[in-house]
Amino acid sequence: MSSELLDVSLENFEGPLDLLIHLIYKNELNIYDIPIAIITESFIAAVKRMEQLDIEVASDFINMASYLVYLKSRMLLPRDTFFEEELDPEEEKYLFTQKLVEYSFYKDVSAVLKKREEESSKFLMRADTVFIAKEQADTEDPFLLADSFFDLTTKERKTKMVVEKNIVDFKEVVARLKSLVIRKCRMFWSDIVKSCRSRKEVAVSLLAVLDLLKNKVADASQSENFGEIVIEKTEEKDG
Amino acid sequence: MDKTREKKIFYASLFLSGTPLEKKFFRAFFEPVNLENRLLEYAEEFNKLDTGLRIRMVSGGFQLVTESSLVEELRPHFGEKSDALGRASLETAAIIAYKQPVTRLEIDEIRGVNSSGTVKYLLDRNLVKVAGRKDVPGKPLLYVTTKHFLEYFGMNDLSEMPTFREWQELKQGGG
Amino acid sequence: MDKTREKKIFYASLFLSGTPLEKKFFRAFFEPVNLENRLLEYAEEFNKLDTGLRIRMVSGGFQLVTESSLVEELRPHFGEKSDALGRASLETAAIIAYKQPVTRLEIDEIRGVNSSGTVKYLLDRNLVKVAGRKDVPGKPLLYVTTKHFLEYFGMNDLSEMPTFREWQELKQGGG
Repeated sequence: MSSELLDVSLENFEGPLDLLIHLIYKNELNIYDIPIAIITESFIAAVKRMEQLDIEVASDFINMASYLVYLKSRMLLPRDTFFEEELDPEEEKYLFTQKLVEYSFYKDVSAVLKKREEESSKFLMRADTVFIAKEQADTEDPFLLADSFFDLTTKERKTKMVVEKNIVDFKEVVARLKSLVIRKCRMFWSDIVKSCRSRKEVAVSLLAVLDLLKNKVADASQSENFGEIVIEKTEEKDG
Repeated sequence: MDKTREKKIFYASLFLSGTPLEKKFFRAFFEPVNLENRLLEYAEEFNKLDTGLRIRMVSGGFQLVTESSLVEELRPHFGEKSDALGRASLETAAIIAYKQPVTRLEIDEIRGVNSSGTVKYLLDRNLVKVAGRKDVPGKPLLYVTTKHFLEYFGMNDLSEMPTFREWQELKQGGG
Repeated sequence: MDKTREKKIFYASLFLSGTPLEKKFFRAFFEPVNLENRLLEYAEEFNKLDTGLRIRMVSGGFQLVTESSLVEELRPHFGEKSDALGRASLETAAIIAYKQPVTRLEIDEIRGVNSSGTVKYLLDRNLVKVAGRKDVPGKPLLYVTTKHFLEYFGMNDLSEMPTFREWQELKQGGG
Protein backbone atom coordinates (compact mmCIF):
# COMPACT_ATOMS: atom_id res chain seq x y z
CA MET A 1 0.00 0.00 0.00
CA SER A 2 2.86 2.35 0.64
CA SER A 3 3.68 2.36 -3.07
CA GLU A 4 0.20 3.70 -3.75
CA LEU A 5 1.07 6.61 -1.55
CA LEU A 6 3.88 7.85 -3.72
CA ASP A 7 1.49 10.29 -5.34
CA VAL A 8 0.63 11.66 -1.95
CA SER A 9 1.86 15.15 -1.63
CA LEU A 10 0.17 17.83 0.31
CA GLU A 11 -0.45 19.91 -2.78
CA ASN A 12 -2.64 17.19 -4.22
CA PHE A 13 -5.09 17.50 -1.38
CA GLU A 14 -7.25 20.37 -0.35
CA GLY A 15 -7.07 19.23 3.26
CA PRO A 16 -7.32 16.24 5.59
CA LEU A 17 -10.90 15.48 4.52
CA ASP A 18 -9.80 15.34 0.92
CA LEU A 19 -7.01 12.93 1.81
CA LEU A 20 -9.47 10.78 3.77
CA ILE A 21 -11.85 10.54 0.81
CA HIS A 22 -8.91 9.63 -1.39
CA LEU A 23 -7.93 6.84 1.01
CA ILE A 24 -11.49 5.57 1.29
CA TYR A 25 -11.75 5.18 -2.47
CA LYS A 26 -8.26 3.83 -2.84
CA ASN A 27 -8.95 1.12 -0.25
CA GLU A 28 -12.43 0.54 -1.63
CA LEU A 29 -14.07 1.26 1.69
CA ASN A 30 -17.72 2.10 2.17
CA ILE A 31 -17.94 5.74 3.06
CA TYR A 32 -21.17 5.10 5.00
CA ASP A 33 -19.52 2.51 7.22
CA ILE A 34 -15.85 3.30 7.50
CA PRO A 35 -13.67 0.86 9.43
CA ILE A 36 -12.08 3.46 11.67
CA ALA A 37 -9.05 1.36 12.53
CA ILE A 38 -8.07 0.83 8.89
CA ILE A 39 -8.64 4.40 7.83
CA THR A 40 -6.67 5.68 10.81
CA GLU A 41 -3.72 3.51 9.88
CA SER A 42 -3.79 4.60 6.25
CA PHE A 43 -4.12 8.23 7.19
CA ILE A 44 -1.19 8.16 9.58
CA ALA A 45 0.88 6.29 7.02
CA ALA A 46 0.12 8.94 4.44
CA VAL A 47 1.06 11.75 6.78
CA LYS A 48 4.29 9.96 7.68
CA ARG A 49 5.02 9.54 3.99
CA MET A 50 4.63 13.26 3.53
CA GLU A 51 7.05 13.90 6.34
CA GLN A 52 9.51 11.49 4.76
CA LEU A 53 9.22 13.40 1.52
CA ASP A 54 10.10 16.46 3.54
CA ILE A 55 6.78 18.09 2.90
CA GLU A 56 5.67 20.41 5.62
CA VAL A 57 2.52 18.85 7.01
CA ALA A 58 -0.10 21.37 7.92
CA SER A 59 -1.54 21.30 11.39
CA ASP A 60 -4.94 20.40 9.91
CA PHE A 61 -3.52 16.99 8.99
CA ILE A 62 -1.92 16.44 12.37
CA ASN A 63 -5.17 17.38 14.09
CA MET A 64 -7.09 14.95 11.94
CA ALA A 65 -4.58 12.18 12.70
CA SER A 66 -4.95 12.68 16.42
CA TYR A 67 -8.71 12.85 16.12
CA LEU A 68 -8.73 9.52 14.25
CA VAL A 69 -6.56 7.93 16.92
CA TYR A 70 -8.95 9.20 19.55
CA LEU A 71 -11.95 7.92 17.60
CA LYS A 72 -10.31 4.54 17.11
CA SER A 73 -9.63 4.16 20.82
CA ARG A 74 -13.19 5.17 21.60
CA MET A 75 -14.47 2.45 19.33
CA LEU A 76 -12.24 -0.15 20.99
CA LEU A 77 -12.77 0.72 24.61
CA PRO A 78 -15.68 -0.70 26.53
CA ARG A 79 -18.66 1.57 26.79
CA ASP A 80 -18.64 2.27 30.50
CA THR A 81 -15.17 3.77 30.49
CA PHE A 82 -16.49 7.06 29.06
CA PHE A 83 -17.21 10.21 30.83
CA GLU A 84 -20.82 11.19 30.97
CA GLU A 85 -20.52 14.30 28.83
CA GLU A 86 -18.91 12.44 25.95
CA LEU A 87 -20.91 11.24 23.02
CA ASP A 88 -21.72 7.65 22.42
CA PRO A 89 -18.93 6.28 20.14
CA GLU A 90 -21.43 5.16 17.50
CA GLU A 91 -22.89 8.63 17.46
CA GLU A 92 -19.41 10.11 17.25
CA LYS A 93 -18.67 7.90 14.26
CA TYR A 94 -21.99 8.81 12.70
CA LEU A 95 -21.16 12.54 12.90
CA PHE A 96 -17.73 11.89 11.46
CA THR A 97 -19.29 9.93 8.61
CA GLN A 98 -21.77 12.73 7.96
CA LYS A 99 -18.91 15.18 7.73
CA LEU A 100 -17.06 13.00 5.26
CA VAL A 101 -20.14 12.35 3.15
CA GLU A 102 -20.93 16.04 3.05
CA TYR A 103 -17.40 16.90 2.03
CA SER A 104 -17.45 14.16 -0.56
CA PHE A 105 -20.62 15.70 -2.01
CA TYR A 106 -18.98 19.12 -2.36
CA LYS A 107 -15.92 17.54 -3.85
CA ASP A 108 -18.06 15.95 -6.56
CA VAL A 109 -20.03 19.14 -7.10
CA SER A 110 -16.70 20.92 -7.62
CA ALA A 111 -16.04 18.52 -10.47
CA VAL A 112 -19.47 19.32 -11.92
CA LEU A 113 -18.72 23.03 -11.66
CA LYS A 114 -15.34 22.48 -13.26
CA LYS A 115 -17.03 20.90 -16.27
CA ARG A 116 -19.59 23.67 -16.48
CA GLU A 117 -16.85 26.26 -16.25
CA GLU A 118 -15.08 24.60 -19.16
CA GLU A 119 -18.24 24.46 -21.28
CA SER A 120 -19.33 27.96 -20.47
CA SER A 121 -15.94 29.47 -21.13
CA LYS A 122 -16.28 28.44 -24.76
CA PHE A 123 -19.10 30.90 -25.22
CA LEU A 124 -17.39 34.21 -25.70
CA MET A 125 -19.23 37.39 -24.96
CA ARG A 126 -18.56 41.06 -24.83
CA ALA A 127 -18.42 42.32 -21.26
CA ASP A 128 -18.85 46.00 -22.14
CA THR A 129 -22.16 47.42 -23.14
CA VAL A 130 -22.07 49.22 -26.48
CA PHE A 131 -23.64 52.61 -26.11
CA ILE A 132 -25.44 54.09 -29.04
CA ALA A 133 -23.24 56.85 -30.32
CA LYS A 134 -24.65 60.25 -30.91
CA GLU A 135 -24.31 60.27 -34.64
CA GLN A 136 -26.94 57.61 -35.01
CA ALA A 137 -29.44 60.16 -33.79
CA ASP A 138 -28.02 62.70 -36.24
CA THR A 139 -27.05 65.01 -33.43
CA GLU A 140 -23.43 65.25 -34.51
CA ASP A 141 -22.63 65.44 -38.15
CA PRO A 142 -19.66 66.87 -39.98
CA PHE A 143 -21.54 70.05 -40.78
CA LEU A 144 -21.52 70.85 -37.11
CA LEU A 145 -17.75 70.89 -37.39
CA ALA A 146 -17.87 73.02 -40.50
CA ASP A 147 -20.20 75.43 -38.74
CA SER A 148 -17.91 75.80 -35.76
CA PHE A 149 -14.79 76.10 -37.78
CA PHE A 150 -15.90 78.44 -40.51
CA ASP A 151 -17.89 80.58 -38.09
CA LEU A 152 -14.68 81.07 -36.14
CA THR A 153 -12.40 81.62 -39.06
CA THR A 154 -14.71 83.91 -40.98
CA LYS A 155 -15.46 85.96 -37.87
CA GLU A 156 -11.74 86.32 -37.45
CA ARG A 157 -11.36 87.58 -40.97
CA LYS A 158 -14.16 90.13 -40.59
CA THR A 159 -12.69 91.81 -37.56
CA LYS A 160 -9.38 92.02 -39.31
CA MET A 161 -10.80 93.47 -42.50
CA VAL A 162 -13.12 95.89 -40.69
CA VAL A 163 -15.69 96.45 -43.33
CA GLU A 164 -18.21 97.93 -41.01
CA LYS A 165 -21.29 97.60 -43.10
CA ASN A 166 -20.73 93.92 -43.59
CA ILE A 167 -20.35 93.10 -39.96
CA VAL A 168 -23.71 93.99 -38.54
CA ASP A 169 -26.73 95.07 -40.45
CA PHE A 170 -28.39 97.86 -38.46
CA LYS A 171 -31.85 97.23 -39.87
CA GLU A 172 -31.57 93.57 -39.13
CA VAL A 173 -30.63 94.22 -35.51
CA VAL A 174 -33.52 96.65 -35.06
CA ALA A 175 -35.92 94.11 -36.51
CA ARG A 176 -34.56 91.33 -34.34
CA LEU A 177 -34.69 93.33 -31.11
CA LYS A 178 -38.14 94.67 -31.97
CA SER A 179 -39.57 91.21 -32.44
CA LEU A 180 -37.83 90.07 -29.28
CA VAL A 181 -39.22 92.86 -27.14
CA ILE A 182 -42.71 92.34 -28.54
CA ARG A 183 -42.55 88.62 -27.86
CA LYS A 184 -40.91 88.76 -24.45
CA CYS A 185 -42.39 92.11 -23.30
CA ARG A 186 -39.28 92.78 -21.25
CA MET A 187 -35.57 92.11 -21.53
CA PHE A 188 -32.29 93.15 -19.99
CA TRP A 189 -29.61 95.12 -21.72
CA SER A 190 -27.00 92.77 -20.31
CA ASP A 191 -28.68 89.85 -22.08
CA ILE A 192 -28.56 91.71 -25.36
CA VAL A 193 -24.87 92.38 -24.83
CA LYS A 194 -24.26 88.69 -24.11
CA SER A 195 -25.88 87.70 -27.37
CA CYS A 196 -23.54 89.99 -29.35
CA ARG A 197 -20.56 88.44 -31.05
CA SER A 198 -18.50 91.61 -31.30
CA ARG A 199 -18.14 95.08 -29.83
CA LYS A 200 -19.43 96.45 -33.11
CA GLU A 201 -22.58 94.46 -32.67
CA VAL A 202 -22.96 95.84 -29.14
CA ALA A 203 -22.68 99.35 -30.51
CA VAL A 204 -25.19 98.65 -33.23
CA SER A 205 -27.53 97.03 -30.71
CA LEU A 206 -27.38 100.14 -28.55
CA LEU A 207 -28.31 102.26 -31.55
CA ALA A 208 -31.10 99.82 -32.32
CA VAL A 209 -32.48 100.07 -28.79
CA LEU A 210 -32.38 103.86 -29.02
CA ASP A 211 -34.25 103.57 -32.29
CA LEU A 212 -36.91 101.42 -30.60
CA LEU A 213 -37.27 104.04 -27.86
CA LYS A 214 -37.52 106.82 -30.38
CA ASN A 215 -40.25 105.00 -32.24
CA LYS A 216 -42.04 104.25 -28.97
CA VAL A 217 -41.85 100.51 -29.51
CA ALA A 218 -40.14 100.14 -26.16
CA ASP A 219 -39.35 101.99 -22.94
CA ALA A 220 -36.10 101.72 -21.09
CA SER A 221 -35.48 102.24 -17.40
CA GLN A 222 -32.56 102.00 -15.03
CA SER A 223 -33.25 101.88 -11.29
CA GLU A 224 -29.77 103.01 -10.23
CA ASN A 225 -26.52 104.27 -11.73
CA PHE A 226 -24.68 101.47 -13.55
CA GLY A 227 -27.63 99.20 -12.68
CA GLU A 228 -29.40 96.87 -15.02
CA ILE A 229 -31.22 98.57 -17.88
CA VAL A 230 -34.64 97.08 -18.48
CA ILE A 231 -36.16 97.39 -21.92
CA GLU A 232 -39.90 96.90 -21.91
CA LYS A 233 -42.52 96.81 -24.58
CA THR A 234 -44.48 100.06 -24.61
CA GLU A 235 -47.92 99.54 -23.20
CA GLU A 236 -50.56 100.15 -25.80
CA LYS A 237 -52.58 102.88 -24.08
CA ASP A 238 -54.22 104.49 -26.99
CA GLY A 239 -53.46 102.28 -29.94
CA MET B 1 -45.54 47.27 -31.67
CA ASP B 2 -45.58 44.55 -34.31
CA LYS B 3 -43.68 41.33 -33.76
CA THR B 4 -41.01 41.96 -36.37
CA ARG B 5 -40.06 45.21 -34.73
CA GLU B 6 -40.19 43.69 -31.26
CA LYS B 7 -37.92 40.87 -32.39
CA LYS B 8 -35.41 43.27 -33.87
CA ILE B 9 -35.31 45.32 -30.69
CA PHE B 10 -34.81 42.10 -28.72
CA TYR B 11 -31.80 41.14 -30.84
CA ALA B 12 -30.42 44.67 -30.91
CA SER B 13 -30.68 44.97 -27.12
CA LEU B 14 -28.86 41.69 -26.61
CA PHE B 15 -26.16 42.85 -28.98
CA LEU B 16 -25.67 46.15 -27.18
CA SER B 17 -25.82 44.82 -23.63
CA GLY B 18 -22.67 43.60 -21.96
CA THR B 19 -24.65 41.51 -19.47
CA PRO B 20 -27.54 39.05 -19.81
CA LEU B 21 -30.88 40.82 -20.04
CA GLU B 22 -33.77 39.54 -17.98
CA LYS B 23 -37.33 39.22 -19.11
CA LYS B 24 -38.27 42.16 -16.90
CA PHE B 25 -35.95 44.40 -18.92
CA PHE B 26 -38.15 43.78 -21.96
CA ARG B 27 -41.39 43.95 -20.02
CA ALA B 28 -40.83 47.68 -19.72
CA PHE B 29 -41.27 48.30 -23.41
CA PHE B 30 -42.86 45.17 -24.88
CA GLU B 31 -46.42 43.91 -24.43
CA PRO B 32 -46.07 41.83 -21.23
CA VAL B 33 -48.74 39.22 -21.99
CA ASN B 34 -47.08 35.99 -23.06
CA LEU B 35 -43.78 37.80 -23.36
CA GLU B 36 -41.54 34.96 -22.24
CA ASN B 37 -42.87 32.64 -24.92
CA ARG B 38 -42.30 35.22 -27.60
CA LEU B 39 -38.75 35.88 -26.42
CA LEU B 40 -37.97 32.16 -26.40
CA GLU B 41 -39.40 31.93 -29.90
CA TYR B 42 -37.25 34.84 -31.09
CA ALA B 43 -34.17 33.30 -29.52
CA GLU B 44 -34.81 29.99 -31.21
CA GLU B 45 -35.38 31.71 -34.52
CA PHE B 46 -32.14 33.61 -34.17
CA ASN B 47 -30.16 30.49 -33.35
CA LYS B 48 -31.55 28.81 -36.45
CA LEU B 49 -29.93 31.53 -38.58
CA ASP B 50 -26.65 29.88 -37.66
CA THR B 51 -24.57 33.04 -37.86
CA GLY B 52 -21.89 32.04 -35.39
CA LEU B 53 -23.80 34.00 -32.77
CA ARG B 54 -26.21 32.36 -30.35
CA ILE B 55 -28.72 33.55 -27.82
CA ARG B 56 -28.39 31.53 -24.64
CA MET B 57 -30.46 31.49 -21.47
CA VAL B 58 -28.25 32.23 -18.52
CA SER B 59 -28.63 33.59 -14.97
CA GLY B 60 -32.33 34.11 -15.56
CA GLY B 61 -31.83 36.17 -18.69
CA PHE B 62 -30.93 36.12 -22.34
CA GLN B 63 -27.39 36.64 -23.55
CA LEU B 64 -25.83 36.89 -26.98
CA VAL B 65 -22.65 34.79 -27.19
CA THR B 66 -20.48 33.30 -29.88
CA GLU B 67 -20.84 29.66 -30.84
CA SER B 68 -18.61 27.42 -28.73
CA SER B 69 -17.23 25.73 -31.86
CA LEU B 70 -15.52 29.00 -32.84
CA VAL B 71 -13.69 29.45 -29.56
CA GLU B 72 -10.31 28.33 -30.82
CA GLU B 73 -10.14 30.94 -33.56
CA LEU B 74 -11.70 33.70 -31.51
CA ARG B 75 -9.99 33.26 -28.19
CA PRO B 76 -6.55 34.52 -29.25
CA HIS B 77 -8.14 37.80 -30.32
CA PHE B 78 -10.97 38.31 -27.88
CA GLY B 79 -10.49 35.90 -25.01
CA GLU B 80 -9.48 37.91 -22.04
CA LYS B 81 -9.35 34.39 -20.73
CA SER B 82 -9.62 34.52 -16.99
CA ASP B 83 -7.85 31.74 -15.14
CA ALA B 84 -9.89 28.65 -14.53
CA LEU B 85 -10.75 28.21 -10.87
CA GLY B 86 -8.58 25.92 -8.78
CA ARG B 87 -10.03 23.07 -6.74
CA ALA B 88 -10.05 25.03 -3.49
CA SER B 89 -12.00 27.84 -5.16
CA LEU B 90 -14.44 25.44 -6.78
CA GLU B 91 -15.08 23.67 -3.48
CA THR B 92 -15.60 26.92 -1.65
CA ALA B 93 -17.88 28.22 -4.41
CA ALA B 94 -19.91 25.00 -4.28
CA ILE B 95 -20.34 25.23 -0.51
CA ILE B 96 -21.43 28.87 -0.72
CA ALA B 97 -23.88 27.99 -3.51
CA TYR B 98 -25.63 25.31 -1.42
CA LYS B 99 -25.34 26.80 2.03
CA GLN B 100 -25.91 30.48 1.33
CA PRO B 101 -26.00 32.69 3.24
CA VAL B 102 -23.01 31.16 4.98
CA THR B 103 -20.16 32.38 7.16
CA ARG B 104 -16.49 31.69 6.55
CA LEU B 105 -16.30 29.59 9.69
CA GLU B 106 -19.07 27.34 8.44
CA ILE B 107 -17.21 26.91 5.15
CA ASP B 108 -14.00 26.12 7.04
CA GLU B 109 -15.79 23.44 9.03
CA ILE B 110 -17.10 21.68 5.96
CA ARG B 111 -13.79 21.87 4.13
CA GLY B 112 -11.67 21.09 7.18
CA VAL B 113 -9.26 23.88 6.26
CA ASN B 114 -9.10 27.64 6.47
CA SER B 115 -10.86 29.23 3.46
CA SER B 116 -10.15 32.91 3.97
CA GLY B 117 -7.83 33.10 0.94
CA THR B 118 -10.22 31.36 -1.41
CA VAL B 119 -13.23 33.36 -0.21
CA LYS B 120 -11.30 36.54 -0.88
CA TYR B 121 -10.35 35.25 -4.32
CA LEU B 122 -14.00 34.45 -5.12
CA LEU B 123 -14.99 37.93 -3.96
CA ASP B 124 -12.36 39.39 -6.28
CA ARG B 125 -13.69 37.34 -9.16
CA ASN B 126 -17.20 38.58 -8.39
CA LEU B 127 -18.47 35.03 -8.01
CA VAL B 128 -19.61 35.58 -4.43
CA LYS B 129 -20.51 38.64 -2.42
CA VAL B 130 -21.16 39.68 1.15
CA ALA B 131 -24.81 39.80 2.14
CA GLY B 132 -24.92 41.17 5.66
CA ARG B 133 -23.81 39.65 8.93
CA LYS B 134 -25.01 36.66 10.92
CA ASP B 135 -26.72 37.50 14.18
CA VAL B 136 -24.37 35.51 16.39
CA PRO B 137 -21.50 36.66 18.63
CA GLY B 138 -18.81 38.30 16.55
CA LYS B 139 -21.33 39.16 13.82
CA PRO B 140 -19.48 37.27 11.08
CA LEU B 141 -20.03 38.21 7.43
CA LEU B 142 -22.43 36.13 5.38
CA TYR B 143 -21.56 35.12 1.83
CA VAL B 144 -23.88 34.41 -1.10
CA THR B 145 -23.29 33.70 -4.78
CA THR B 146 -23.69 36.46 -7.38
CA LYS B 147 -25.53 36.66 -10.69
CA HIS B 148 -22.13 36.44 -12.32
CA PHE B 149 -21.68 33.05 -10.64
CA LEU B 150 -24.59 31.74 -12.72
CA GLU B 151 -23.27 33.35 -15.87
CA TYR B 152 -19.76 32.05 -15.24
CA PHE B 153 -20.94 28.48 -14.88
CA GLY B 154 -23.52 28.85 -17.66
CA MET B 155 -26.51 28.22 -15.42
CA ASN B 156 -29.92 29.72 -15.56
CA ASP B 157 -30.44 29.31 -11.82
CA LEU B 158 -29.00 27.37 -8.90
CA SER B 159 -31.61 24.63 -9.21
CA GLU B 160 -29.53 23.31 -12.11
CA MET B 161 -26.94 22.11 -9.61
CA PRO B 162 -27.29 18.46 -8.52
CA THR B 163 -29.20 17.97 -5.28
CA PHE B 164 -27.69 16.08 -2.39
CA ARG B 165 -30.37 13.38 -2.72
CA GLU B 166 -29.66 12.90 -6.44
CA TRP B 167 -26.00 12.63 -5.68
CA GLN B 168 -26.57 10.09 -2.87
CA GLU B 169 -28.75 7.92 -5.05
CA LEU B 170 -26.16 8.01 -7.78
CA LYS B 171 -23.38 7.14 -5.32
CA GLN B 172 -25.20 4.29 -3.70
CA GLY B 173 -26.56 3.03 -7.00
CA GLY B 174 -23.12 3.22 -8.55
CA GLY B 175 -21.28 1.75 -5.57
CA MET C 1 -11.04 27.29 -43.73
CA ASP C 2 -14.36 26.89 -45.49
CA LYS C 3 -16.46 29.93 -46.24
CA THR C 4 -19.23 29.12 -43.79
CA ARG C 5 -16.79 28.98 -40.93
CA GLU C 6 -14.98 32.10 -42.11
CA LYS C 7 -18.28 33.95 -42.30
CA LYS C 8 -19.26 32.90 -38.80
CA ILE C 9 -15.93 34.03 -37.43
CA PHE C 10 -16.36 37.34 -39.22
CA TYR C 11 -19.75 37.93 -37.59
CA ALA C 12 -18.59 36.65 -34.20
CA SER C 13 -15.53 38.92 -34.28
CA LEU C 14 -17.60 41.98 -35.08
CA PHE C 15 -19.95 41.13 -32.22
CA LEU C 16 -17.15 40.60 -29.71
CA SER C 17 -15.29 43.70 -30.76
CA GLY C 18 -18.22 46.10 -30.59
CA THR C 19 -15.99 48.63 -32.32
CA PRO C 20 -14.95 48.68 -35.99
CA LEU C 21 -12.50 46.00 -37.13
CA GLU C 22 -10.21 46.76 -40.01
CA LYS C 23 -9.78 44.46 -42.96
CA LYS C 24 -6.20 43.81 -41.87
CA PHE C 25 -7.50 42.28 -38.66
CA PHE C 26 -9.10 39.51 -40.71
CA ARG C 27 -6.16 39.20 -43.04
CA ALA C 28 -4.22 37.73 -40.12
CA PHE C 29 -6.32 34.58 -39.97
CA PHE C 30 -8.34 34.44 -43.20
CA GLU C 31 -7.03 33.68 -46.68
CA PRO C 32 -5.98 37.16 -47.84
CA VAL C 33 -6.63 36.69 -51.55
CA ASN C 34 -9.84 38.45 -52.51
CA LEU C 35 -10.62 38.91 -48.84
CA GLU C 36 -12.32 42.28 -49.09
CA ASN C 37 -14.83 40.99 -51.61
CA ARG C 38 -15.68 38.07 -49.40
CA LEU C 39 -16.12 40.28 -46.36
CA LEU C 40 -18.39 42.62 -48.29
CA GLU C 41 -20.39 39.64 -49.45
CA TYR C 42 -20.72 38.34 -45.87
CA ALA C 43 -21.77 41.77 -44.66
CA GLU C 44 -24.42 42.03 -47.34
CA GLU C 45 -25.68 38.56 -46.55
CA PHE C 46 -25.89 39.41 -42.86
CA ASN C 47 -27.79 42.60 -43.53
CA LYS C 48 -30.30 40.67 -45.62
CA LEU C 49 -31.20 38.61 -42.54
CA ASP C 50 -32.82 41.80 -41.27
CA THR C 51 -32.26 41.06 -37.60
CA GLY C 52 -32.15 44.63 -36.35
CA LEU C 53 -28.36 44.39 -36.50
CA ARG C 54 -26.37 45.67 -39.45
CA ILE C 55 -22.79 45.47 -40.56
CA ARG C 56 -21.65 48.83 -41.84
CA MET C 57 -18.46 50.06 -43.43
CA VAL C 58 -16.78 52.68 -41.34
CA SER C 59 -13.35 54.29 -41.22
CA GLY C 60 -11.73 51.60 -43.30
CA GLY C 61 -13.33 48.68 -41.51
CA PHE C 62 -16.50 46.87 -40.59
CA GLN C 63 -18.68 47.44 -37.57
CA LEU C 64 -21.72 45.65 -36.23
CA VAL C 65 -24.30 48.22 -35.21
CA THR C 66 -28.01 48.35 -34.50
CA GLU C 67 -30.38 49.46 -37.19
CA SER C 68 -30.83 53.20 -36.98
CA SER C 69 -34.63 52.84 -37.15
CA LEU C 70 -34.54 51.22 -33.69
CA VAL C 71 -32.61 54.00 -32.03
CA GLU C 72 -35.66 55.62 -30.51
CA GLU C 73 -36.58 52.53 -28.51
CA LEU C 74 -32.99 51.61 -27.66
CA ARG C 75 -31.69 55.01 -26.67
CA PRO C 76 -33.40 55.18 -23.28
CA HIS C 77 -31.57 51.99 -22.30
CA PHE C 78 -28.34 52.18 -24.24
CA GLY C 79 -27.91 55.85 -25.08
CA GLU C 80 -24.43 57.22 -24.65
CA LYS C 81 -24.14 58.60 -21.15
CA SER C 82 -21.68 61.32 -22.00
CA ASP C 83 -23.16 64.57 -23.20
CA ALA C 84 -22.96 65.80 -26.73
CA LEU C 85 -19.91 67.95 -27.19
CA GLY C 86 -20.31 71.43 -25.80
CA ARG C 87 -19.62 74.50 -27.90
CA ALA C 88 -16.05 74.90 -26.72
CA SER C 89 -15.22 71.25 -27.38
CA LEU C 90 -16.90 71.30 -30.75
CA GLU C 91 -14.97 74.43 -31.77
CA THR C 92 -11.71 72.90 -30.67
CA ALA C 93 -12.46 69.61 -32.37
CA ALA C 94 -13.39 71.44 -35.56
CA ILE C 95 -10.13 73.42 -35.56
CA ILE C 96 -8.09 70.26 -35.01
CA ALA C 97 -10.03 68.48 -37.75
CA TYR C 98 -9.48 71.20 -40.34
CA LYS C 99 -5.99 72.34 -39.34
CA GLN C 100 -4.36 69.07 -38.29
CA PRO C 101 -1.66 68.61 -37.25
CA VAL C 102 -2.02 71.66 -35.06
CA THR C 103 -0.55 72.93 -31.80
CA ARG C 104 -2.54 74.15 -28.83
CA LEU C 105 -1.27 77.66 -29.33
CA GLU C 106 -2.59 77.68 -32.88
CA ILE C 107 -5.97 76.52 -31.59
CA ASP C 108 -5.91 79.22 -28.93
CA GLU C 109 -5.20 81.85 -31.56
CA ILE C 110 -8.15 80.88 -33.69
CA ARG C 111 -10.55 80.58 -30.76
CA GLY C 112 -9.18 83.65 -28.98
CA VAL C 113 -9.22 81.79 -25.68
CA ASN C 114 -7.10 79.22 -23.90
CA SER C 115 -8.10 75.73 -25.03
CA SER C 116 -6.02 73.53 -22.78
CA GLY C 117 -9.07 72.26 -20.89
CA THR C 118 -11.05 71.39 -23.97
CA VAL C 119 -8.07 69.73 -25.67
CA LYS C 120 -7.64 67.57 -22.59
CA TYR C 121 -11.33 66.71 -22.65
CA LEU C 122 -11.12 65.71 -26.32
CA LEU C 123 -8.06 63.57 -25.56
CA ASP C 124 -10.01 61.87 -22.77
CA ARG C 125 -12.91 61.18 -25.09
CA ASN C 126 -10.48 59.76 -27.62
CA LEU C 127 -11.60 62.21 -30.30
CA VAL C 128 -8.11 63.66 -30.77
CA LYS C 129 -4.62 62.40 -30.08
CA VAL C 130 -1.05 63.62 -29.96
CA ALA C 131 0.96 62.99 -33.11
CA GLY C 132 4.47 64.17 -32.42
CA ARG C 133 5.88 67.64 -31.83
CA LYS C 134 6.20 70.66 -34.05
CA ASP C 135 9.75 71.57 -35.02
CA VAL C 136 9.68 75.10 -33.60
CA PRO C 137 11.12 76.52 -30.38
CA GLY C 138 9.49 74.84 -27.39
CA LYS C 139 8.63 71.77 -29.49
CA PRO C 140 4.91 72.02 -28.82
CA LEU C 141 2.72 68.91 -29.17
CA LEU C 142 0.79 68.44 -32.36
CA TYR C 143 -2.81 67.27 -32.27
CA VAL C 144 -4.71 65.26 -34.86
CA THR C 145 -8.13 63.61 -34.90
CA THR C 146 -8.59 59.90 -34.18
CA LYS C 147 -10.44 57.05 -35.85
CA HIS C 148 -13.07 57.40 -33.18
CA PHE C 149 -13.50 61.01 -34.27
CA LEU C 150 -14.51 59.79 -37.73
CA GLU C 151 -16.88 57.28 -36.21
CA TYR C 152 -18.36 59.86 -33.88
CA PHE C 153 -19.16 62.21 -36.71
CA GLY C 154 -20.25 59.42 -39.03
CA MET C 155 -17.48 59.82 -41.57
CA ASN C 156 -15.38 57.29 -43.44
CA ASP C 157 -12.42 59.59 -43.77
CA LEU C 158 -11.47 63.22 -43.35
CA SER C 159 -12.11 64.01 -47.01
CA GLU C 160 -15.80 63.90 -46.09
CA MET C 161 -15.45 67.07 -44.03
CA PRO C 162 -17.47 69.84 -45.65
CA THR C 163 -15.37 72.37 -47.56
CA PHE C 164 -15.74 76.08 -47.04
CA ARG C 165 -17.67 76.30 -50.30
CA GLU C 166 -20.05 73.50 -49.32
CA TRP C 167 -20.62 75.11 -45.97
CA GLN C 168 -21.38 78.47 -47.57
CA GLU C 169 -23.81 76.91 -50.00
CA LEU C 170 -25.60 75.15 -47.18
CA LYS C 171 -25.77 78.35 -45.14
CA GLN C 172 -27.25 80.30 -48.01
CA GLY C 173 -29.62 77.52 -48.92
CA GLY C 174 -30.85 77.23 -45.36
CA GLY C 175 -31.10 80.94 -44.59
